[in-house]
Amino acid sequence: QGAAEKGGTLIMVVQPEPPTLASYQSTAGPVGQVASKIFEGLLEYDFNLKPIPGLAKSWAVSPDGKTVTFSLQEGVKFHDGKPFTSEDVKFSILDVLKKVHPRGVNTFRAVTDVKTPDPLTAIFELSEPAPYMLMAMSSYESPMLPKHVYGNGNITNHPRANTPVGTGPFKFVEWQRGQVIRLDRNKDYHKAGLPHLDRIVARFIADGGTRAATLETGEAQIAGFSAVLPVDVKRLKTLPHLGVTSKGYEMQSPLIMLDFNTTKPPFDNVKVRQAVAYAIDRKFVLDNIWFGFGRPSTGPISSNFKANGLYTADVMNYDVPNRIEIANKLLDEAGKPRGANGVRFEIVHDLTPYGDEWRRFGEYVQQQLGKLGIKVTLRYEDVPTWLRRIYTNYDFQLNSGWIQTLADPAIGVHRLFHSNMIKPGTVFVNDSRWSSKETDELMTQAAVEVNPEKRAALYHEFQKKVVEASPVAFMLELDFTTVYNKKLHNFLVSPLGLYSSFDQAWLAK
Amino acid sequence: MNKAARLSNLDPLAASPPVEALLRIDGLTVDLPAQADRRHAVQGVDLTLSRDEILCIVGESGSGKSVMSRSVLGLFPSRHVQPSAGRILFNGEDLLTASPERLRELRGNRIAMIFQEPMTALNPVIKIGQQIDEVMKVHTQEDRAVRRARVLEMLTAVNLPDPARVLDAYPHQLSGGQRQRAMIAMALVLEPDILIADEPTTALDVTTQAQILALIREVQAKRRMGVMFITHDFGVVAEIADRIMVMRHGKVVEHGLAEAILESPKDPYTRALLAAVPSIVPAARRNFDGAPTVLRVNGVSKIFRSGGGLLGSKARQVHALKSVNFAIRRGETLGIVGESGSGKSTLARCVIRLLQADEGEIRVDEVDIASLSGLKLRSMRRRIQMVFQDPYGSLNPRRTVGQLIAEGPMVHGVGRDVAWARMVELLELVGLDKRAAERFPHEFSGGQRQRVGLARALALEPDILVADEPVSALDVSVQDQVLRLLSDIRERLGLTVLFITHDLRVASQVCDSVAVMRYGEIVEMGAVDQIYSDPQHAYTKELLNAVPGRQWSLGRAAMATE
Amino acid sequence: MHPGVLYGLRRVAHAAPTILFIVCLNFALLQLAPGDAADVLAGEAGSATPEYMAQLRQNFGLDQPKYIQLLVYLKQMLSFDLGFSHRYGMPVTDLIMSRLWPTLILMVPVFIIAVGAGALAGSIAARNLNSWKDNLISTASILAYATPVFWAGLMLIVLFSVKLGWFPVSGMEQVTAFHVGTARILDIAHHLILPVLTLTMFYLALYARLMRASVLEQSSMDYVVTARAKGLTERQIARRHVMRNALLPVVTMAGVQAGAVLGGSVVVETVFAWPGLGLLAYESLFARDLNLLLGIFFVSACLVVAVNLIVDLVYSMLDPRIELR
Amino acid sequence: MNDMLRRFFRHRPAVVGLLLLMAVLGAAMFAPTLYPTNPFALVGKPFQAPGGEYLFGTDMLGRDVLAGVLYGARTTLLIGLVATLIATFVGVSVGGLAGYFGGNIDAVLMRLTEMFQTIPFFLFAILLVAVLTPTIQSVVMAVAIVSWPPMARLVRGEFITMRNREFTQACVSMGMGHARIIFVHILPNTLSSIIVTGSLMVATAILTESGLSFLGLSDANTMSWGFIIGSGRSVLRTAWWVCAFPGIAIMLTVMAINLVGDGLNDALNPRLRTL
Ligand SMILES: Nc1ncnc2c1ncn2[C@@H]1O[C@H](COP(=O)(O)OP(=O)(O)OP(=O)(O)O)[C@@H](O)[C@H]1O
Ligand SMILES: Nc1ncnc2c1ncn2[C@@H]1O[C@H](COP(=O)(O)OP(=O)(O)OP(=O)(O)O)[C@@H](O)[C@H]1O
Ligand SMILES: [Mg+2]
Ligand SMILES: [Mg+2]
Ligand code: NI
Repeated sequence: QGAAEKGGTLIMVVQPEPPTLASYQSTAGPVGQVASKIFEGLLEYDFNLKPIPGLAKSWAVSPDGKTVTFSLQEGVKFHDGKPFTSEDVKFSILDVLKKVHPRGVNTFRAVTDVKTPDPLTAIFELSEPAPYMLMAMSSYESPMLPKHVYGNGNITNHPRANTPVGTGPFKFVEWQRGQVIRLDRNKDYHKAGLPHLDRIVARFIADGGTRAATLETGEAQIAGFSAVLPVDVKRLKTLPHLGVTSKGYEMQSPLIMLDFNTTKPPFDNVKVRQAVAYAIDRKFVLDNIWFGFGRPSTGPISSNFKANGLYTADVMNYDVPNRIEIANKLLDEAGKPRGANGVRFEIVHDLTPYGDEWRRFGEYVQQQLGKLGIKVTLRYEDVPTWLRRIYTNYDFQLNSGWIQTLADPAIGVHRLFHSNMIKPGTVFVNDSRWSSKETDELMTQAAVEVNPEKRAALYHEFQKKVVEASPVAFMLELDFTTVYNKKLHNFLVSPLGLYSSFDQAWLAK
Repeated sequence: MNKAARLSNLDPLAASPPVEALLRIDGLTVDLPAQADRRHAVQGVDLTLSRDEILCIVGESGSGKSVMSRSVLGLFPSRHVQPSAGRILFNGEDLLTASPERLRELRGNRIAMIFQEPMTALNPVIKIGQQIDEVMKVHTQEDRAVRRARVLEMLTAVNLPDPARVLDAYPHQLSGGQRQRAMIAMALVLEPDILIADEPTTALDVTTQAQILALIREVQAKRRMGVMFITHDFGVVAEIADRIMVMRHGKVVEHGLAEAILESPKDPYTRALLAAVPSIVPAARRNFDGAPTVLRVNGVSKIFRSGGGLLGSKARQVHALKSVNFAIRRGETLGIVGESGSGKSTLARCVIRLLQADEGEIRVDEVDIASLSGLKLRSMRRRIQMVFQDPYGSLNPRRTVGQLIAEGPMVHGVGRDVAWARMVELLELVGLDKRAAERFPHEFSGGQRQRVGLARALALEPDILVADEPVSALDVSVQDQVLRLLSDIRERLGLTVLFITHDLRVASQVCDSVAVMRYGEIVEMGAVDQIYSDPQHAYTKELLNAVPGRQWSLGRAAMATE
Repeated sequence: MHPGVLYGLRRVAHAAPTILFIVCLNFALLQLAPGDAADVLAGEAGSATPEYMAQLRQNFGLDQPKYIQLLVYLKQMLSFDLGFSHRYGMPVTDLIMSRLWPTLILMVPVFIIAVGAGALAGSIAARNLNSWKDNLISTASILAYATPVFWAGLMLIVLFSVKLGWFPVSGMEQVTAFHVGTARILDIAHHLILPVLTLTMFYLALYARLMRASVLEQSSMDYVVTARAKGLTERQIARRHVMRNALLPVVTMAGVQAGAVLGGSVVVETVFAWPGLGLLAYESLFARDLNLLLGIFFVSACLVVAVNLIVDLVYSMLDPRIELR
Repeated sequence: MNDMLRRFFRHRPAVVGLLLLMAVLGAAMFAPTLYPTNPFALVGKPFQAPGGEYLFGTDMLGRDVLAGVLYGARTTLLIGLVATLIATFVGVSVGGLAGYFGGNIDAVLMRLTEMFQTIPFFLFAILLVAVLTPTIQSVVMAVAIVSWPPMARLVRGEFITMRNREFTQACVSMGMGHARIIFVHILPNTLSSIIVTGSLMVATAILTESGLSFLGLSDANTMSWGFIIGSGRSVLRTAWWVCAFPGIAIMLTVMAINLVGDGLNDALNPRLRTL
């Protein structure tokens, strides 16, 4: 790699344009990609998903797990020159994240108070142990905000929401709507000699083909979160000046699945659900729709969690060669015989409205289920309509969905399967409305279990049960891809990938 | 060419040495495209035109007058209409073989032209002054100021009021007569040797027409031009012609000095044409004393308003009818005469209630039709029928003649068979073959179409017939046929007729009494012979005096009675 | 007061109900669409709690009855306040203004070139009827018209940006450079070429065809014969007489189209990542950003009214028979 | 009539257009015979280049592009025709009533038309399709709703002219009812301009549909050209043929319709006969 070179402007394609820069109240991906350069969190993470120092130089968890003490870095200043103190931590956690952050409300549920004995110490007091909390202290999940700025006025509608002030390596300069956000180097950054880059520009390009072309011509140097469509990635990969990686998404672990409405026929019948799970050839979907960027998935927990032992492959296997045969048999058993025209029953299949791949996926599902005698009509609506239908009205039969299972199953997975997560009007929670005492119990225990082995065992059991009952059919573990120009170095320093601060990234001249 | 004319020493070909002829056409033949109904627009035409004379060219519509005259300037109507034989010699130079550049040099400069329709012949979006100036701009090197002075001078010369204003006016801001004067100014601005005027007064009303004719004569005399004047109106011919050439089917049928042809036409066609020209002396008067009044119009007024919006732009008003009164007795024919825009059509439309009068009453057999509506109105309508002016526009081009005629009765509840039978009768009555029922209007000539319109009106067996300029779009000979037919039917069916026209000759032949309109008012009304022989109102006098060729007409009438 | 000014005022007064109608119609239509801005924000965030969503709805005023929402909006509109975009977290007016310039920068040249060059091409074709020039222009314009715009855009990018590298792939300016002054203008012009080309092809074809027909029609008018009889050359006749009259229908058409054109072109903006109003409207629709969408419809309706006014003025200049009433 | 046909067939481009259009119609008619399975069927290996086993190649899922193009002809023509019919019906009704009756009816209807014309055309279509969810019906509706105002204006103009023609006044003076005058006398006379405008409207409808599809707003269950382009757009650089063939199909069809429209214009408009 050689020595880091100073200076240069990094152009980063961000898709879509972030609606806001208030990352303390929106977890939308594009917001995080930009805001993580401006705000910092108390902790960062290494590739083993272990916390490492961030704004906190050290931390300690009491044996009962109910007190967490953070010691803050010295000499950290906000972009406006004011010092960063434990008061800001308290404000950020209690007044902002716990109240308005979509996930923070859950993450910090157990936090009853934050004590600030001195400006460099923040002590979190918890009502019960929260092992997952330490996994959610990154700048993306839990940004630290200046109290003197965001403490005045209504936080949900704050005037500085789109002109953010943080402690990060880059300062917000301007946002030309529809075009770019410009961030300039923070000269007073607390890590000496960093950042290397002079400037980061986030560009917004609506068309996928055009995004690929900007990387191809060198107009932009990096595009993550599959902003470059899989098909183009396959092509760009072969170009000498571009690199492609799937690293840096270890804390997202997106899963693709088919959600059944388990409360209504025909999918209230486990055999019908299993038949569908059998019918889909995951390899075909992976190769032809997502162009090989991922793996067939086996269950609710991503194989990314092999590292900390939570994942198991020892579950019911739907990927068998005689899949159609088995599926037909299951449907016969379920009492769904073929009619005169070879059709067993008709369903409507809703498609996730987030892009072309999902339409192709739907079309494929339609064809595969057709082989089973299930006549599928596709329904493709816009995002708000679809969200309403699926998560508020539950007016669907089969839905293609995806979810980021995030840094810990307790944060990312429980919400899909726990019966207390059947919450009409709340998006990306348990839409199949599957509820089972057994798995509820397993999840509740695992959430507070501090012993890693025991926790793993609970989750292994959970995976077996869920895969067999198949409230959703697990399809793929998706790999997000980052396409980057090989002149760009050192941008990938943590599992947060593009959600990290880029303080060490540098561009070769 | 007529043998008698050739022998006569009046023949210019024989009498005048060729040098004196400004223009000489030898055996000009112009071909028509293959699918046309005849092969040549113009066939073997010879003529000469010398300085100081006005040559009038007459003939029926489509006889090739326009094509022939435009050939002189090389202005053929389309790529498919081209000369195939003959020469056109201008001062000895053959224009047919002249280069386009040479032709352009002559056009507007040595040979100028005035067209019939003064509105469309001027470019609507360019100022009059500029359009005249353009002629000088292309043909001379004069500078702006000189040209401008010259344009002003010309506008003054053609008697345009306030020439400075006209200079900067657009065509639509001038009246028809003023536009035609502007055209004349444009044609004369470079003092051409030859002026070709293609029906320059047809679109104008009589008084304006008379002024324009006087103007052309005056200028012609002053500048010693040769004028080729095309018209189908013998009144006009009598007024200005030195020599006359009669055309038919693209050929010259007769050619000679004006008096000779007007007094003693040789060719049968010329004779027929002249015979068809209606006399200005009223026909014998019929008596209607004691007949009941069928139509009574009392104090009818109509104002047209236009413009005027939400935020009060100035609304414009035209007082088209001002308290008009008249009554017609059964069997009588009342003529309404007056120049263009005097309110004649408005009156007709009020009478048949296509327009609602603002004030006054219109009584048919003492029933006020203004008070009727719905079914009553619709059944009243059949009692008053109208024959429209335009034989092209008043027949739906997509319906057969049979449908057009039979439809009226059927709308009023007559059965299909009965209506059809009546239609066949009517076709016979108006002198059309019964096979005509299957054909569409465009397959008929103008006169035939006007007959169809008449048959359609009669199909409803009306008591009153309103005829709004039913013959003004027709050729004299065709006009004559239709007028004869009309009076014949009027007699036979005992119709009461309201006959609207601006042609005083026609009115004199058709009407029992006439009303003279001006600015929406009836200025004088009375028996036709009385009005024509002893007009009281100044306007009536003016109108009668303006009829072109009046003296000639009177002379003819006198001769006829001798 | 000057009659032109009065006329303008009257036209504006005339337009007010139209604009109100458009706002109400779109408001009503959007009510038919399921889902609201809170759903979208939550969806984008990837997660949300019911409390959070309720809070959002309250903030956005979405908890109010529909008619109150409409009344509130209309009231704001009367004071020329287009409200607040919740998704973008800024006033709609600012947002629209920041996107209006790119739209105008793109659309005004397109329009001028399309009308100008279209009229020229059309009259050349008409004057050389059935010659190779006419055939070429007619064929090319029918092909250009028939080619879907997005397709043409994609092809141009592949050819000129990717293969030849002559033009930038997308965007309005080279953002890294943060050029100022002339450098910026040149830079924007460089970026402008492909999108303008793409859109112009389509519109130019339209105007070329219209102009050709119009010139042909005018050429058969009597005043052309008069001009010929004056001794003008064909070229002079075409330039001085026919052109002005033939332009009239073209101007009318331009007036009708200007509105749609000023709304931006969603498709071209998508393909070229042009930060225009069309794309903004498109995004705001799918984000159920009601205020923003209504604001855009409002602004483009105002633009249409303004353009129509200008077109009418131009028309009355070209055609003296028209009086402004 | 014969005269009209003769004039039409004399016009060589129009004949070429007609032949092309017949070919498209043929494709639409014979698609089910040629491809009895549906066009969404995954028939072969994905991304096969054209000219091999499949004449137009296969797309990313292994669907036969040729089958898609043939079936797409049906949808595309259907959308074009139905939308045009609706728009024509609405436009003729509104324009006809306004032009015939004039006065307040005219004022109200024309204001309404004006209002619809003030709305940005394509954006409004997007709004409608998004609101009504992208199905064939809603695309048809959207295209129809944005297309009727020009037709209404045209028909109004024609009706005003016809209304002032003497033959209409003759009808009134004979005591005919409004319905008879409108349907028997005026409408047939305006038919030729309606047909010409309508034929060009079909072309616009097809382009609009393809634009909507490009943005992903097409019916997911129906094969159309716009749909194939929309889906092939993301693989444009690797599998050009997926976009190319339906793109060419749109181009040729729109061109054909325009040529036929021009031919009709010449044939139905006697004024232009000499040109
Ligand atoms: N552009 C043209 N194409 C084909 N035939 C034409 C054209 N112009 C005129 N003709 C034909 O040429 C013949 C002579 O026409 P011309 O216009 O000279 O008649 P005219 O005597 O001037 O008639 P009018 O009194 O009606 O003006 C007619 O048969 C006419 O149909
Ligand atoms: N619909 C209308 N709206 C406004 N003004 C009209 C209308 N119809 C006629 N006028 C005006 O009313 C006046 C009388 O017109 P009218 O048509 O009755 O005259 P006319 O005597 O029949 O003339 P012509 O001999 O030219 O047919 C004219 O000044 C005309 O401009
Ligand atoms: Mg003539
Ligand atoms: Mg009249
Ligand atoms: Ni033609």
